[in-house]
Amino acid sequence: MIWIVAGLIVWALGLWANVRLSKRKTSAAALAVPVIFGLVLVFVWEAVVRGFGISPVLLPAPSVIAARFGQSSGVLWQDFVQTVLKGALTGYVLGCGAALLTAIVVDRFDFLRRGLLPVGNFVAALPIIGIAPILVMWFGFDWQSKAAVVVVMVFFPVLVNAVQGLADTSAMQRDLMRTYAAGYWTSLWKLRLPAALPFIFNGLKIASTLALIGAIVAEFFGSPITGMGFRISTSVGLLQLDLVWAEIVVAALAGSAFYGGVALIERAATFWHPSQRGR
Amino acid sequence: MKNVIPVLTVVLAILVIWYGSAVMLNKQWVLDQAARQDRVLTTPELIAETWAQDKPKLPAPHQVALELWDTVAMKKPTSKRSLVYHAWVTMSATVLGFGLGTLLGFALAVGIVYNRVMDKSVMPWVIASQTIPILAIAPMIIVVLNAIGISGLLPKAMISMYLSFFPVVVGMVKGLRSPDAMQLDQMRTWSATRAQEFWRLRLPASMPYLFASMKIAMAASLVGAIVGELPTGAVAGLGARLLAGSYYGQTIQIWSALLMAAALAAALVGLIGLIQRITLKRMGMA
Amino acid sequence: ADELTLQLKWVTQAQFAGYYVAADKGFYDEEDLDVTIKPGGPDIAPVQVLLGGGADVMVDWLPSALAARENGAPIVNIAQPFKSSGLMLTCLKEHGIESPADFPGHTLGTWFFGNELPLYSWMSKLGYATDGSDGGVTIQKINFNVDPLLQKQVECATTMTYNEYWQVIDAGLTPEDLVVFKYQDEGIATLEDGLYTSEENLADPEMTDKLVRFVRASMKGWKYAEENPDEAADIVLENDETGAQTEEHQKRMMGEIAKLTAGSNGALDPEDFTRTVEVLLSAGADPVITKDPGEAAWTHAITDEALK
Amino acid sequence: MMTEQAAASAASVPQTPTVISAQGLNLVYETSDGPVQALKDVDLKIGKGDFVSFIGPSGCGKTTFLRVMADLETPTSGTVLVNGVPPEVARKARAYGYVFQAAGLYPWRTIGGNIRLPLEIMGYSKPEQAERVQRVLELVELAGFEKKYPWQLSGGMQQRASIARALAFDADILLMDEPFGALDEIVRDHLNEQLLALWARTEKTICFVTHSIPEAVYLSTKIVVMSPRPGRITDVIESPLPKERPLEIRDSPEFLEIAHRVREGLRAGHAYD
Amino acid sequence: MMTEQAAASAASVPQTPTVISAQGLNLVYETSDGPVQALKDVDLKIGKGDFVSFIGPSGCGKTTFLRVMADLETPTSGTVLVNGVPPEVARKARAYGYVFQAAGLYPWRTIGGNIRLPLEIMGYSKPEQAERVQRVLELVELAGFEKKYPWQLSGGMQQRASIARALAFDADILLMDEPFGALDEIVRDHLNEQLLALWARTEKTICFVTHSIPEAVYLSTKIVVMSPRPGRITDVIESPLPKERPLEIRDSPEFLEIAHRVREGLRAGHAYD
Ligand SMILES: Nc1ncnc2c1ncn2[C@@H]1O[C@H](COP(=O)(O)OP(=O)(O)OP(=O)(O)O)[C@@H](O)[C@H]1O
Ligand SMILES: Nc1ncnc2c1ncn2[C@@H]1O[C@H](COP(=O)(O)OP(=O)(O)OP(=O)(O)O)[C@@H](O)[C@H]1O
Ligand SMILES: Cc1ncc(C[n+]2csc(CCO)c2C)c(N)n1
Ligand SMILES: [Mg+2]
Ligand SMILES: [Mg+2]
Repeated sequence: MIWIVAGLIVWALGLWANVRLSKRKTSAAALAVPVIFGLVLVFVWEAVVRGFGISPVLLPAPSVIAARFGQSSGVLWQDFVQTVLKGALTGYVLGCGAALLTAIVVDRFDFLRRGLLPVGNFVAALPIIGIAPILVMWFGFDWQSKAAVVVVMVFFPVLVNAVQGLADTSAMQRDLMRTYAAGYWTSLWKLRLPAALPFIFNGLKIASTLALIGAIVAEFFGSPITGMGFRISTSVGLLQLDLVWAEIVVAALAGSAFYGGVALIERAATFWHPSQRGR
Repeated sequence: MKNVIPVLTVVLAILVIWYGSAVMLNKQWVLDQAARQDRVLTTPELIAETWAQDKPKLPAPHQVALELWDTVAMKKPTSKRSLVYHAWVTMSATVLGFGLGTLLGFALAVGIVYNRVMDKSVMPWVIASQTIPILAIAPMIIVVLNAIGISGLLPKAMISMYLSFFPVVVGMVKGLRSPDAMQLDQMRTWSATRAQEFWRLRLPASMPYLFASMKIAMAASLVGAIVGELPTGAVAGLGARLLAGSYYGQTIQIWSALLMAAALAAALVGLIGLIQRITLKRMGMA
Repeated sequence: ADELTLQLKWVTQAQFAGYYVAADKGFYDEEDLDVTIKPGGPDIAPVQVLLGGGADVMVDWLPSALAARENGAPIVNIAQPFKSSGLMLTCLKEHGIESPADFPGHTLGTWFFGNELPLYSWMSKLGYATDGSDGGVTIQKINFNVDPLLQKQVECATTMTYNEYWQVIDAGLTPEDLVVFKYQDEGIATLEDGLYTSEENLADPEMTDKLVRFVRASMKGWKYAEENPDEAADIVLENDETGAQTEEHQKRMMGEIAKLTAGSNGALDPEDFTRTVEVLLSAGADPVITKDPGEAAWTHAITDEALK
Repeated sequence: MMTEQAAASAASVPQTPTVISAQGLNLVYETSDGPVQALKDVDLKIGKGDFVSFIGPSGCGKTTFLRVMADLETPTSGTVLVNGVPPEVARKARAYGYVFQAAGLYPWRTIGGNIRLPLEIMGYSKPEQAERVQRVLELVELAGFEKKYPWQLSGGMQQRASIARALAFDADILLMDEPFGALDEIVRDHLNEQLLALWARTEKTICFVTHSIPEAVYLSTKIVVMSPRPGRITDVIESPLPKERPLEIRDSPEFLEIAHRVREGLRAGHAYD
Repeated sequence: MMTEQAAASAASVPQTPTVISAQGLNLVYETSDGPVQALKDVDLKIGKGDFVSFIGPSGCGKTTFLRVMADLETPTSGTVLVNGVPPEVARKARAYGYVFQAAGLYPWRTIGGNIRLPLEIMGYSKPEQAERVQRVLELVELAGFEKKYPWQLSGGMQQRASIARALAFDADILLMDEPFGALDEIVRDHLNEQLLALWARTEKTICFVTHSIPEAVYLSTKIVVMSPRPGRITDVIESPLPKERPLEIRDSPEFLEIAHRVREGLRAGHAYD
């Protein structure tokens, strides 16, 4: 009971603090707001778990997860290297690269646009759950198959956005290029790619979270006996939910950092777009 | 219509590669089997056998096609052994989840664009939510929802929603912020309310972003529905077929379920594309 | 009728024939029970469902049940229809493995999720390292199918006598191509499919009464299934929602299952329990259970009542 | 000479109630390579029913000043009052009709739809909307183009549509940023006349940015001459011309004299010649 | 009267080699509510080194005509030849410098970067690029704004940047669509002079759309008057003014006479007054 009341109070306090803080425009406030929001969330979680006496095999309390985090940091780091650095990042780079190249090829050759795009959409729509076991079968248990799954997963969002972006130039901007008799590649490089960047980054951001999920989920379908997905899937069977959640926390941190990194690059690269110029 | 020839060309290319890969990947097993039975295979025999295995590493296209024909056309659509039935089960969860996800994503995007507190505090957590491997928490979600008496379509749809709201949030935030300064200034001079600014400027301006996002959301939603089918005991749906296929090493069954899922996704995404074209045309933007 | 929900550990198959038969033959009705059977799957931890309130009783294996207990899940074994273990390690003969002495330098595939524990304790008993170092074996996690064995990604793989083994055979290999090591024979057998419920349920007289009737009817179902394996397999097929199971496979499975349930009247044999705990406690470097759970983990209260 | 005149005209108290007053206005844009002072120490009073033209070299801050009046830009220092209240309040009371320098039509709305937009926002009834759209379309000679989309129109037609949009509703204060820049002389003369007629009829206060000296002189009761970097007001000329102004007035000596004074003021703002 | 004159001037054979010739040109835009005839039976010959102004009411097809010359629009019927070849070939040979009616700067490039764009495309060397950018920036009085982004500039400044962009490289044919619309009289006069000087120096052929009659007369060797719906050429006036044109020439009687003739031609194209 005390815990529930405490949870409610902290909730109200956090909300009030955030409303006040978000009116300020300092960068400290900008950082504090989500942090406070998160802390409140964590506290309320703790309060709910304790207050309602929820079984630790259903949902462990944050304090328990934190303790496990400290205990198993070696395992967590090893899993992080296996899954994020080897699997997700490699796949992300390859997948996004392939998607961008495909977008350009598709954009260049109308024949391929007509042929490849519908088929490409179809292929990319194959659900990972189905693809992962097959790719594991083909590429083996180690990170190569995870990277392959990530490639397949990020391909479609980046392709869709890139193709849409490459078409998103105004008539006048294109006419200008025509009067310069700019060749295809010049106008791609000088006009269409810059104009497509806001869309492409849209895809890259979505892909950054997909990459992580993809790498983890793929490990459910086969992995060496290390990796975040391996740990999550097997620890559930042993009801070590605290370890599962510790891995999830690592995933969330890594994913947010990844996304944030892409967003920072986006800011730098598309500073001119109205959506980035403040509102 | 003019797309037919290019599509056929590409499909043909894929088929050729597919048959080739089937030979490469299945060769080992055929050779092993031959060795166990002390047979010597000629090349044509070898190729023929790689295309006719029971549990191949990669089934040949015609094997999958046959299985599809068998389970789609030859069974009553209501039968448990009909892929149409399973596709229907998955589609209902997909569409429901997509609808819910789009609504949620839309609402969040509006909140983020219009409310400073939300802008600052929600977005990082929305992102974090997407880095949680859904397959890990899907069972927990299902268990919890089951415990409070929600079962059937909705738990699956919730997982679809969880995956599909994200692309919509990201795309819509960008789209709703895409009107240029002058257009926003005009609204200010007319002292338009926020609602008016939203409906008459931000929303129409965000349409291209919305549709691009919805296509991705639909694909994500299908993945969610399939993921959601696994921990519900995998009783019905394409996910259940995939799973069952994988327990028994039925690669042909896996592939036909996979192709069915892709066809479903392609149809749903295509539908959105159609709506997009109609909408943009009516808006004078196409 | 009183409602009761049973959570299975795996998908609908002859492994659970007793319960489906009891339902189909009206044994539950006779006890005035309305039983819902929920199939499981690789992503379902039945313990979670049980404690989450989604089921009243579940089928689980003792190793994972004990692991759950040690992690704070108050679950108790109330009946043990399976007497023997169906787990075994199946190797391809062509890799030159004929006895456990040949393991070093090879890759052994096993299911995890708790199923790896007996294998680890076997290896530690044999004195083999499991990290892939010289003179040791490499342990590889595999999924719940036999593809990795067929495709030579592993040289030995965990199989069940009643299921995966036959999939290997169906794939075109003959028993002569294979070497099998049954856990039962290697002294590392752990108790498999038992019935479990929560301590909370056991404290509730109304619930215990229901459980007694449930166990009684279920055992009746099991004995019927043992005697009529073909009919039992048909009943299972009828209850398979995925439409993926085949008659031949289920009939064969039922035959093998009958061998495992034989010799159990439903009551847990404390000796089997102790043996399982011993195996688990010796499971190498990183055991999931660190202490003997003792008698709190099982009870004869239900079976004593049911089998009267 | 100029400054004396400026001082003199600033001193003469306007007879009509003040609608817009700016005092000690400064506006600095912060850009990545340093601040840009767009307005410096600007003082101005505009009376009710005034027709004020702003003229000055490109980049001198005319648009910026209009934006400040309309509460689209917040001054770095100084005060602006519109109808005695801050611009924000006036804006919320829908006091402004603003014609932007670029047409800025919404590409997803037809010409009719674009003109109807502010009317919808301000809650005019459907029939009233339709009637007003028709009226202003005729005013700017775009009748018949109602159903076309912006990109189907020539540049001048788009500009006229944007004027129509600002005229369609009854704002007390019209802020027009080079509205007739893209129009030919004949249409321009025609619209000048129409605008004067509208102004005479409705007693609106109009702030009008133009680069055409004759246009400024022909239309205005008050001409504000600005100079660039930093943007200052260098001269405010009260026009002695009568309210009734046939086109021929442009050949009168008073007209030419004022035009001359404006030209001199403008020239002084330029570095060369 | 007009038509006779038009016929007369059309008959007079130009002494210089023809650079642009249009014959029986028609262009119809298909829109959702019916076709719009933007150009009808247009015949025109432009000689090398001509400075041709196009003047006509808004929507009469001036922009369309320029677009046809530049191969941005394909005529429905009729032929256009540029330097004796179809516009497409001429475009690929980079014969054109085009100043669009709206500035159309790329938002992701600075002003300097925007001007440098065509130079990069056409493969000028780095130092040459820098030098040319500097030169044209000074020409349009934007020196010092090189590092700013388009949205940080006033409307007139953007327009000037877009002019600079078209002048930065050596196109034989300059197509300018109301380049000076958003500029004040002083800058405009200045740029007029600069443009004339450039033209005299380089022998470029210039097609120039304007709404200012004095500007058209001051600049041109040939003035093309157009009338709307459907867009036709109603008059082609060969200017008798000398190539050397001080600003004072605008008060000469020849000048005023031509201006009068243009104004009459324009007026005839309008329905009212
Ligand atoms: N893309 C288009 N689709 C349909 N109609 C068009 C299109 N572009 C122009 N038009 C129509 O063609 C006619 C001529 O347009 P154009 O742009 O050539 O006029 P203009 O002489 O340049 O006018 P302005 O001086 O206003 O720029 C107009 O009636 C216009 O509505
Ligand atoms: N958003 C901005 N950021 C930075 N500087 C700006 C911005 N807007 C305008 N400026 C600068 O402020 C000055 C005044 O600009 P303003 O648009 O008011 O000029 P103007 O008098 O309207 O010119 P024009 O006649 O060319 O439209 C210019 O030097 C311009 O570069
Ligand atoms: C959650 C969970 N999933 C699978 C198994 C292993 N297992 C038990 S029965 C069975 C089916 C055999 O055909 C399998 C694979 C387990 N122990 N726990
Ligand atoms: Mg301006
Ligand atoms: Mg035009």
